[in-house]
Amino acid sequence: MTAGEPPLLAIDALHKQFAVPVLRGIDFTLRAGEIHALMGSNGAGKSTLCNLIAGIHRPDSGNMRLSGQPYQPASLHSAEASGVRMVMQELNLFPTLSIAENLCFNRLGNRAGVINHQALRDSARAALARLNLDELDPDTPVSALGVGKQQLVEIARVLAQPVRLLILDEPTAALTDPQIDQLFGQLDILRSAGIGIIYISHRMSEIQRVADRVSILRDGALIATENADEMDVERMVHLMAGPAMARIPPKTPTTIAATAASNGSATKPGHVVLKIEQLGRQGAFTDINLELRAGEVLGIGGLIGSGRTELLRTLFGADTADTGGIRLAADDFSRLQQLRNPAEAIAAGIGLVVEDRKGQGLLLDKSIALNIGLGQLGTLHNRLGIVNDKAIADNSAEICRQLDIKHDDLQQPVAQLSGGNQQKVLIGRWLLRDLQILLFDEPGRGVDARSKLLIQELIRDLAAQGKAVIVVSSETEELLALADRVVVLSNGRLAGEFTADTVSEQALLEASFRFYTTAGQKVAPPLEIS
Amino acid sequence: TREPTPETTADPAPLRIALVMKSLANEFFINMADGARRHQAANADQYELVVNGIRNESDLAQQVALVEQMMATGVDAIVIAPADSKGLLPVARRAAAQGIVVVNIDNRFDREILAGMDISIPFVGPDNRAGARKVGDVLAAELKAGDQVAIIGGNPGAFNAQQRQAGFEDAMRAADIEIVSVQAADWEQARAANVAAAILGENPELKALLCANDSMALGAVAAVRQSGRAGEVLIVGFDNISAANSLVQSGEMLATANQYGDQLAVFGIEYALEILASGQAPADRDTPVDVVKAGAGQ
Amino acid sequence: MSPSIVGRIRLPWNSLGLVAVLLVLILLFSSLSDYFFSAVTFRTLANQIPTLTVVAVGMTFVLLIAGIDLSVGSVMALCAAVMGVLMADSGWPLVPALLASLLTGLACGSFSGLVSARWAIPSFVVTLGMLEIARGGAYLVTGSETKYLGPAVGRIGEPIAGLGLSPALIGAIVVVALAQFILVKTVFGRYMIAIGTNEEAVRLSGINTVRWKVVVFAIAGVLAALGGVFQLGYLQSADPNAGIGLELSAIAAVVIGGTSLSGGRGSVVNTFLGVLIIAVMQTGLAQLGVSEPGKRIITGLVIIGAVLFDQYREPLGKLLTRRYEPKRGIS
Amino acid sequence: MSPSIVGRIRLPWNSLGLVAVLLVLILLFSSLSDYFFSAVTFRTLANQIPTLTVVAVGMTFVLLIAGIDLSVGSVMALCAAVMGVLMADSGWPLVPALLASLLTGLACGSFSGLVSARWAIPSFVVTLGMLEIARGGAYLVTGSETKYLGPAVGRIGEPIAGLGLSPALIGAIVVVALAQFILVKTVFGRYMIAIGTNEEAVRLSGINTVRWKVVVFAIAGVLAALGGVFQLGYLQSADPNAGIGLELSAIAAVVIGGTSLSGGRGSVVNTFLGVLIIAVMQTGLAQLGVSEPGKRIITGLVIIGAVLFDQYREPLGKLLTRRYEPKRGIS
Ligand SMILES: Nc1ncnc2c1ncn2[C@@H]1O[C@H](COP(=O)(O)OP(=O)(O)OP(=O)(O)O)[C@@H](O)[C@H]1O
Ligand SMILES: Nc1ncnc2c1ncn2[C@@H]1O[C@H](COP(=O)(O)OP(=O)(O)OP(=O)(O)O)[C@@H](O)[C@H]1O
Ligand SMILES: [Mg+2]
Ligand SMILES: [Mg+2]
Repeated sequence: MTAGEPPLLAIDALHKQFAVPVLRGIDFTLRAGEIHALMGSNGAGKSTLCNLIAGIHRPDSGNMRLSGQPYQPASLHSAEASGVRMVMQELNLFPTLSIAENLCFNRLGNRAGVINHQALRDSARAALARLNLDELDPDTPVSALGVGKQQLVEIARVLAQPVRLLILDEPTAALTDPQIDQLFGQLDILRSAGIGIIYISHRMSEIQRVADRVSILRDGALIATENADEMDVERMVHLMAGPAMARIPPKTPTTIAATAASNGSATKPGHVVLKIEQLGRQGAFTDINLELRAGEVLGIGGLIGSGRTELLRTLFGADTADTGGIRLAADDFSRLQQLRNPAEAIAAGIGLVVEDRKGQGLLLDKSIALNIGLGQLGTLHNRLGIVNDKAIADNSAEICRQLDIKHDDLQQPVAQLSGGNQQKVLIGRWLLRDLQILLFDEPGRGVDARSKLLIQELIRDLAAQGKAVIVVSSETEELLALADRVVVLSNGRLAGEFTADTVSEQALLEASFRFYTTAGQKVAPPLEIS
Repeated sequence: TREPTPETTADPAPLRIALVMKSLANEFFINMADGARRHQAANADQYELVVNGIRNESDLAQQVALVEQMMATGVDAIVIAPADSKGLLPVARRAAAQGIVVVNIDNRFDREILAGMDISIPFVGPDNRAGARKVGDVLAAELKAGDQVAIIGGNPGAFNAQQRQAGFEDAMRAADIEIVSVQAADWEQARAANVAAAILGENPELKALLCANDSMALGAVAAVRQSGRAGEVLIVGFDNISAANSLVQSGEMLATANQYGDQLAVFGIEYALEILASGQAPADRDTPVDVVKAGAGQ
Repeated sequence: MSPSIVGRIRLPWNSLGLVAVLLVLILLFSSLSDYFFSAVTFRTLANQIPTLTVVAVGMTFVLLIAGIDLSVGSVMALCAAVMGVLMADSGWPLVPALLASLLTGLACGSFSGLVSARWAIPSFVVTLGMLEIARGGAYLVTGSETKYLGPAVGRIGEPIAGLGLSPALIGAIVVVALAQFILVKTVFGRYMIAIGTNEEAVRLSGINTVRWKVVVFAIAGVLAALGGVFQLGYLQSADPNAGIGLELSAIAAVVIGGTSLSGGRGSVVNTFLGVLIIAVMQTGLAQLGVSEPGKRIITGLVIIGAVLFDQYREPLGKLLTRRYEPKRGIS
Repeated sequence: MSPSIVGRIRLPWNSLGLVAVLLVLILLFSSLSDYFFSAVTFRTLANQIPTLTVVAVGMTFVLLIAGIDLSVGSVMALCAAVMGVLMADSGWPLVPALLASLLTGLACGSFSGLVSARWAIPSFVVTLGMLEIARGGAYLVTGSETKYLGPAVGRIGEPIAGLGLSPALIGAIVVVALAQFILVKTVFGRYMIAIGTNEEAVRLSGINTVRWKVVVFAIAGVLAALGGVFQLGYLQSADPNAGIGLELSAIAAVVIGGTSLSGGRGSVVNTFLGVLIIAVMQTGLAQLGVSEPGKRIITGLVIIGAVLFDQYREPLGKLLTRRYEPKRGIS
């Protein structure tokens, strides 16, 4: 180490094996007061490494030192006791408990074990305020929040307590820019307070914004640690992908036009396939009017909780609309209807890739094959109803190849896959079905840069084949890269539509805030995005 | 509405009598209830009748609750077939203390405890033990000393189960016939069939099965038939439900006991009316228990 | 149904549906029977509910942590039997016998809890085993016959002069109040809910879930014992066959009260309302002298109807549950 | 547990523990009783298991989708009663009466399934209601009398000459084989497993979960009816009080067979092994003439022991469960 005093965290020769080796001889140091980005493709071992540091798993060999002292956390709890805290990749809140109770879960009551709800509420408000979430009522049960807000609560929970070493595992996966800025604001404060931060993200732009140093993991090996400013996107992608070069050259398209061109599908607006009229749902969105055309990708932007997920769910018949409805090309738009359930939606040629993969998408303890084949079972069987396992296995294998899903065996439970690979499994399920209209809710969630490009390409291809696609994304980059047309939801209402020439991050952002008026919901003006 | 009967000029309303039974879910008690209803219909001018039973013959608490509910509805008399000879006494006493006439039918309140209380509750009903003894004797007549038999009992702890078992044992002992096994089958047909089958398997020499009620006897019949020992192994039951009766007639069962359930409640009600009229508690009365054999009366 | 059941704020609102059902039943029976709506009837009810109430409270806690306890009926019988035998045969005085009985309940509950929590065996199985074991125990200690105790224990069940309420009833109400307080106001209560929704997360945050689960089953055991004591006072005798099927009535009461069988959502107060609904229904049907088949069918319909009604009183609630709690343990 | 349930590969391995338990019991009883290990005993068993087997198979399906059916006992009684009354009183011939009985079961099951699936009411509650309703129905149709049918139905239960097996037993075995086939090989089987694992995810992939859930309960109803028919053949009479507590024996068998109460994991073959374990134990204890308390206690211990043993035969399995199913429906 350069300085005399030891680094905050020093790891050497760390090994971890599950079914297969996952971490091979990791050497890693984290300095006090630095933000150290951890990058790597899906399944590289980032979460596992952090789980070891945070005491969730125990390493097979190798050792860790925390500011010089030997450090072998026996459990998450004991890690927290020594000031090491982590925001996990997956949500870990208690849905039926209130926000306040979740925030203060491990310091709920006094010595007698009695809870002072008022005190609880106050400290909760304080914690929420740091992330500018004042509009959240601490008494709301967490289950009433959208995924994004739950993610923020999760972060607030960790930030609310004293910490020396903070680990954030893809904290921004479900966040939109304003919250991200807010978060980074907090991180800066912590950094200057001498806290060491390990930051996992697949978003290059963020890395360049916040990270002091970057470490790259590939297949469980730490292959490089460099200063962030010495490392540009191409290099990062290259290092992550490794010698076995990415099938598609790494690229970060920045404008709709660029994508359209790069995918050869010059956006020729096809015929209208779906008309949304005055669609509204209590407490989520109101008076949505849209037309969707074959061969186009319609992006939906907006802040967390702006109603995007609910809009998609309603289109898909998963939730019921209170007003308005949709018209389909099938009956020449003659009938204004509301789909009553997903089965109807699929019959009408509409599919939805859900946002909450863990809760509403995957069968976690079931095989990859079953998860990918689930939607197809209805068709892949003989007259006796006997499943054609061969076909299902083949399809799954093909999907795993297309989306390069890192796995050992198709019979492996999906729960054993890394977060990003789980997301790909979910997407794969829908690629197998030939539906005219596909709705994606945060498709790139937790997916690494290269896979993200893969997915974006796949979506473009779908459009090119004449399908109509709607993509909800909190990642402006992704919207710009994917969409022919972007609409923005603000507080549940349409707040503008943009096309190639009118769109800009700034414009999208302004639109996102349009219908938030009350002081509580107004978010501080965003910083410039490098 | 009805003309008040002279002895109740005090209150103009007609007499109300509650019949509280162990169960309304099996034939024996259904007959009892029907008998009572017929009697009431015939004497509609004298009294009104409320019939209740509990869902599960062994649920004392619920029967106590029933009695209290009847007290709540201000009945003049309660005719009760207690699910337990002890557990129902306290509430019966409370009822009596309230001036409600209580008559005990079917299975007898525990004598000592009753004696210890400051009340008298007349009993009308069969002596289960004596009845079982009679059935046992009929069986014994078909067997010779030293033969092996087994007893299939009701719910352990249920009073009449114990009484009937005791009666069977008396009879067998008297004829020094060996009881090789005593097992409970909770009054249930299927369970009795399984237990009987096992006993048969274990005792190739078995000559007879004594069952504490007819449902279990039916089960035993099935088990014996399945074991291919029909005829070799005699079966007796208790209660004379119609299904058992037909088996007795067809010879698949040797005998069962008829307690004249349909009369039982009626006797009780008549007792109650009598007491209401005279204020005198008549002496206890054992109702007949007759053995039903092939050819013999239903 | 909606998650908010846990926050005390909306409790009253959540109870509304049940109160409505209860009132409807009362009005119905009052109109059908001249005797139903009377002080006597309600005293009768007051005598009946204590046992079911305390047992159902214990069951509420168990269901909250996504467990189940099928053994309450047998455990109740065993504990009453122990107390009965100690007083009748061994001549112990009331209080020590009572304590011994509660300890028996504690032992049974702790055993079930320990086996199921420590070795991750579904509590359904463990308590099913305990159901048999405790029943056998009850037969053993009583020698399979009812123990008569007489007035010695009578005062537990008899109304206190002046107050008009029996110690049993007072005890039951205290238990309800206390349990609701624990559930809403204490850390233990929040832990139960957390364990019921995401046990793993609780474990990760350094809380000894095994211990808390054992505690919950232990409480259920003690409350079953208490129920036995109350029934002992009521019957003045201990019946080894008591409490057969009690587990179903208790669960029915809890579920009618809107507690989720998959854990994490519930309210003791609503459980109490569930108990009242069941008791009122039974009393009413008995007073009308409805035939046995009639009783069964009506009971069944009311159970389903009550829950259905409660569910749809607040359709939004349903959507919430639909949307955010897809995986119901027992759906 | 592991994906293995989906792929049939590991099934035999999964059954090993149960086979072991079964053998131990058989050896034990054989050593304790000279008569246990005999043709007679096994004929006895062969007569007893058909009913429990088919009912338990239905229960397996219901538990697989994370539901529960408490009404099987009453439904069985009702269906047997219907058949009995039609034959004894209305003089119907066997086959039509049998069909009528199966239809009754179908109706009961479909009703439970529809109410619980369509209105998202816990099946525990709905079937608890059905338990009461069907029992009431059984009393109604029989007038609470045991209907004696005699040889008319006998052949259902009597061994076919030469074959030595009764139609009932053959029927039961066919049901087991068929059900296992459906579970492992067919789309319906996959849907059950998927629904039991994460119903919302299945719904959101466009599968009509309501329909499939209704089908499952309907099947359980029909199988309960079939169980009633078998029992009718065995006892040659229809008892309206039959099948009380059958739901617990059935669930015990299923759970001993390793099916998860929180859905998504299970095997029909193992359920059958569970049935055998229970039947052997009951017969053995009865043959030894063990006292009632003894029977209860031993039964309880065996239930717990069997599951405990099965759990730890494969500790890895457990770790996986621990790790990936922190949220057990009923833990
Ligand atoms: N419990 C487990 N059992 C078996 N394999 C596991 C387990 N947990 C993780 N793995 C494997 O370890 C590898 C690394 O997983 P990890 O979650 O650390 O990846 P990651 O870098 O976080 O990826 P992502 O960016 O998608 O989150 C993956 O191949 C995954 O399949
Ligand atoms: N079932 C529900 N009950 C109450 N509020 C809800 C419900 N579902 C969503 N909301 C709220 O409605 C708004 C829309 O939620 P939704 O999840 O659709 O927003 P979003 O734009 O998709 O953002 P994200 O999904 O990233 O949280 C949010 O404020 C969310 O908290
Ligand atoms: Mg990860
Ligand atoms: Mg969303």
